[in-house]
Amino acid sequence: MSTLLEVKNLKKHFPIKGGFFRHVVGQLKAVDDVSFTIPKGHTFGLVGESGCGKSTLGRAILRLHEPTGGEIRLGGTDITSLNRKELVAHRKDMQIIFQDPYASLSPRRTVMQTLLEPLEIHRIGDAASRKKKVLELLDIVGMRANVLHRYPHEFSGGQRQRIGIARALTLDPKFIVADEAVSALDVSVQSQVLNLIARLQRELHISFLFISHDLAVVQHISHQIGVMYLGKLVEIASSTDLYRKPLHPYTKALLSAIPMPDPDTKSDRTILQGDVPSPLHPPSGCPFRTRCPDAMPVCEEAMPELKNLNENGASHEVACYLY
Amino acid sequence: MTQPLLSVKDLVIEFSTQRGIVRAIDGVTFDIMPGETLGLVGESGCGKSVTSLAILGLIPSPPGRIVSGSIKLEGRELVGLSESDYRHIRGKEISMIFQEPMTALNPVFTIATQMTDVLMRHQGMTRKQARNRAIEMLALVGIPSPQKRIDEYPHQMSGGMRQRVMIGMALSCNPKLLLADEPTTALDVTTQAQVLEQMVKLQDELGTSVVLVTHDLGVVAQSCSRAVVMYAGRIAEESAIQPLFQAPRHPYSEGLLKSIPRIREEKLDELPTIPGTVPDLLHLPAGCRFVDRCYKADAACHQQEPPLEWQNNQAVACYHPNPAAGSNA
Amino acid sequence: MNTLAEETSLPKESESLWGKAWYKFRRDRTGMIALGVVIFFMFIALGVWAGLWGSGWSNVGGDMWAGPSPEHWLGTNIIGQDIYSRAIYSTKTAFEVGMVVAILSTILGGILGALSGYFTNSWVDELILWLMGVLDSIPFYLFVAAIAYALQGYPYSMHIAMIATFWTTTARLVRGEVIKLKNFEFVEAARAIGLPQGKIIFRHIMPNTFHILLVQATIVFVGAIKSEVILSFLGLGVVDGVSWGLMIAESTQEVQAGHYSNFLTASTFLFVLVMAFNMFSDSLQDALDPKKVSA
Amino acid sequence: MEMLQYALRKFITGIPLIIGVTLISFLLMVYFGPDKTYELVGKNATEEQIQEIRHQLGYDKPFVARYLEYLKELATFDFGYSDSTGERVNSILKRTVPISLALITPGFVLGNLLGIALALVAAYYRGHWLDKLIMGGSVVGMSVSFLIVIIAFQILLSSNDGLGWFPVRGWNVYSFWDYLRYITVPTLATVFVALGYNTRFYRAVIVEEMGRDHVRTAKAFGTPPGELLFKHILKNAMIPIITRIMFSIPLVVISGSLLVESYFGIPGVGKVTFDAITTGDQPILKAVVGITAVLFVIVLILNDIFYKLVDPRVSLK
Repeated sequence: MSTLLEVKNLKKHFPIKGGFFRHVVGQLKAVDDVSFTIPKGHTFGLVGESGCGKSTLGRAILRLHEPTGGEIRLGGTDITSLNRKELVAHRKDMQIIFQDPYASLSPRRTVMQTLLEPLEIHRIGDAASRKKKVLELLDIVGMRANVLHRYPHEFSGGQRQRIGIARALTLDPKFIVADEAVSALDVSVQSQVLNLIARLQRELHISFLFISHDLAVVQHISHQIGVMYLGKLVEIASSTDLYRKPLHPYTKALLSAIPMPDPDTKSDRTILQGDVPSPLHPPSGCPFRTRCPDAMPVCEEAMPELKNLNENGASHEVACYLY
Repeated sequence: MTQPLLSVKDLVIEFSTQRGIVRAIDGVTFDIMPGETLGLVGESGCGKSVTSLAILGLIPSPPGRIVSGSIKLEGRELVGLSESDYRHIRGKEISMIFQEPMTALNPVFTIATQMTDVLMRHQGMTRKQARNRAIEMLALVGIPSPQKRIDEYPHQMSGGMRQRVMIGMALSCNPKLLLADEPTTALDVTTQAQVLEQMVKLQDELGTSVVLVTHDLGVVAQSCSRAVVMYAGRIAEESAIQPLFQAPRHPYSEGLLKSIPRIREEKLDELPTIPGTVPDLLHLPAGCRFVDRCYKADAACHQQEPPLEWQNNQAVACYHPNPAAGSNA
Repeated sequence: MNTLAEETSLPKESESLWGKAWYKFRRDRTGMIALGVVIFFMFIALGVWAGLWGSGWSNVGGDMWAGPSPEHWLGTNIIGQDIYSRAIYSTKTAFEVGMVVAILSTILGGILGALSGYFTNSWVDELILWLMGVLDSIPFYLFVAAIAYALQGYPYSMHIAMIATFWTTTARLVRGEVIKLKNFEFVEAARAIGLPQGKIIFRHIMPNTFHILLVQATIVFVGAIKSEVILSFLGLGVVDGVSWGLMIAESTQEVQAGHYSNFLTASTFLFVLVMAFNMFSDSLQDALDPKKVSA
Repeated sequence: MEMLQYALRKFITGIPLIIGVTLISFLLMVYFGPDKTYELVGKNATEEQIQEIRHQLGYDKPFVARYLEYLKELATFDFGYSDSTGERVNSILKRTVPISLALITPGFVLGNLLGIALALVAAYYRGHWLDKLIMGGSVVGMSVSFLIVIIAFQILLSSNDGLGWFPVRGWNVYSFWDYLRYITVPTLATVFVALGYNTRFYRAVIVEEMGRDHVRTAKAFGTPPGELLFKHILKNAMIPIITRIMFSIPLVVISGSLLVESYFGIPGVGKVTFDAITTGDQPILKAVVGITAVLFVIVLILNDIFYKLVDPRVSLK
């Protein structure tokens, strides 16, 4: 199984301005030293609560936000070192699907215009072959050709999300970031779109970075899952391992906080106390220690390293002093 | 049999829009018993929020209008009540908490001002008494050092804290009924768990009835004793929680339950789905409004809307319902 | 590979947001009547421009201060010119001023506003914001006078002054909208497919500000006509030809002598056009409001 | 202390604005403006005489030096002497500004207060005939030219053909009664014109505030309509309302008074400015432009401080 995406020590810091002359007084570490890999044709799920930096991470990998440091390799190419022109050429390989089906399509452009644009920019094919491609894509995402000359406002949320997916597929990417791609949809539509994404991944062998706050959705669709807290990855495991034996106290808390759609499993939940600390003033050491039921004095001192606890078989990495 | 606290009967609500008159609620009937938590579940546009706003007389009018039906609180008719009479019910007998904790509180007044105003108005307290009671309520909903935090402005608190303040404020006058409109939807999972737990605990202590409006079946399963499933402005199914989750009788409830992704050990390749999308209320199909998406639909379903029929405390509006839990049919 | 073709119930005709807005506008009776009045005035202006009528505005034909008569429908002014012809001719002047100022200041405001909104927190934004602040802080009449000095009697100094000051409001509105729009995901999507910045701004962002530009252009049009009147009265406005403002300026002496025709005629023309334009602008705004259109 | 530091920082950031305003005005009015040499020299002046005058006027100095001199004048608040009357500019301002303030203030205050009151009524009865009446009236108010209103009010209220109750023009104020007689017609005209725009703007602001979530919350807790409008809605609406009022002050003082004063022949700063425009009296124009720019920066600072007072979310840091 070959690696498609390799992220090494990725950092994205935003400067904070303040003081008399509005100079830079600090850094908001939205993504801080994150490393993981995604094999070809796999889905890597990224889960975490709002403000944990998961969306910033997704955008930094695509260089929609310029990373502050670290390395991103996609199929052997170092994305971080590309200049503007090279980057444009490489955009073919990596695409993104967004959360808000109402904001992700240009309101005054038809479906046709939206889907043709990537092909025109990258000068792929001629008019006839482009049109053919667009029709093919519509078929793949489950829409009919009669939608070509329609405007986004004429569709429902689920339909818009399908168009958004079709746009991401126009350039035959190897890698797609799905940022909360089903969060804004109703349950019945959400399952349709999840199935579509799963099928694309299986049949077109596209690798996905699937970002969501909903652990159940992530667990359903991903091969591997990374759990993020305040800009740091605290656990990476296969989706079955994460369910069977979650290791990090935060992962455990997340799992037990999900309200199960089953009245008989009224779990005796471990409910976390307090709120996520502000990313402007993160705690020293392990960022989770302020809410952690197992916090020890050593947790204040330094962020624990991610270490692999599964010697044989799929790796299971966790960043916690308990292990 | 005990009298229901609130009973909604044949409620019809319409909104006039650019494109025509939309019937957002079309003949909704249900009761709320004292002390129970009723879940009002459904996808967007099913009319669950409109129903809860209607109970408090807060349907914006125009464009909204209660066309017919009745809402009775302990036998007293609320539909057609004058604004000034309604004011004595709002916040005192029936309270409401909203989805967005970030915007539901007034940004320019302190928590103290907002809470004491309600208490002074409804309980005739002095400002000092009201302040003490407000601090008590904040402590009750789990806000640390309430004496200090009561003088803060909403923007100084986190989303979870603000939602606790809302709950405290809503329960401060000992209302008989609490309407909670997606109270945890805007919160993170861990915060959601905290707030839900707090709400359930308080409700047990105070004996308040709760209507929990939500799209999240997990939340319903964990906190309600009974649920009403709504679809496109009508009730599809009404049932106690256990049978609803074990053996949903309406194909819509069934589909909804199956299509939620769950934490599982074994991965599914495909989630079961309900095909299609929620219909536009202006262009409903003839007959049953779920007919286009239903795997059981036949000619009868296209003819006429199925009525809500009761069988052993479980009601379903379907010509071909699934067998009830425990029955052998 | 797909099996799940979605049944989509779409209306027969595809409809753009413009189509929807026009549909909505057509049903607004006040707006349609106002538009009718505006078109009528425009027709008068075009007629003057084509030489069909109003050409006798400068002829000194009759007695001074003559009352209404078959030759002079609305009487004559102090030097015996036909008030009716002068008012008709002034319609052209008003449209000239209004159109020139509205179109140019809208283009300027649209482009500069879009640039400053897209490049927030950069020197481009700082510079444009500074320029807007400066232009808004110079008293309007003084600015007009200053331009008139600098251009030494150039007949269009009033137009230039108005364009130079009126674009700022449009630019501020567009800037705000662009700041909102550029955080929309469709802009990120455009970046993700590798679209260059220029195309993102002009193809994806700008078209979504056209409703603001259109409404703003009507507001500027009205503002320009009204300013022209006051500037002409103060002697800073129209130099060649005649305008409602010049007619009112003339009439200030006449009204003291009890001759109201010049004043009333110019005032009525001005009021009816401005009122119709204001109402048209309101209805346009309602029809174009994206919040209401998508509802 | 925090406030003072804030104001100081704001003032420093306002300096580019002052420089911009003065630079552009200076460039247009003085540098490219009319050459005064030939008005001042006598007939058949010799070349030396002309040079002498040009030297006195500073025309022989480079642009930067002349502009810096202007900035120095602004900083020391000493603008020299009027070209046309020879009076000190400062004493002209000292004489005329109070007249303008006395003339313009009542109309300004009344126009805004009435505007807010009408806007509240219209917003409260939104969609009702009363709302439609008020909004219809405001469109009419917006559509009548200020000039026409002034002339019409003068004909109706002051002239002999009309009621003849008030003086037609001038400013012979020796008592409070005189004051009232002289300001009534200008004030009515100002209010009439400002009301249309103000009512419309304020109504839009209030209607927007009425749609906020927290207003619905207040309603859901039984807040009576009066308290809702005057406490919950108005306090939030004050932020855009104050901004509008503050920023119209510098414009009203100069531009607003200019037309009224020149039409009614009232010797305020507007009239002085107008006369300076027609005669090309540069020292006066330079003073007026410079002071307006400084006024704008002060308004900018005051506005932010007001924000802080009304909205607890705004921090001065």
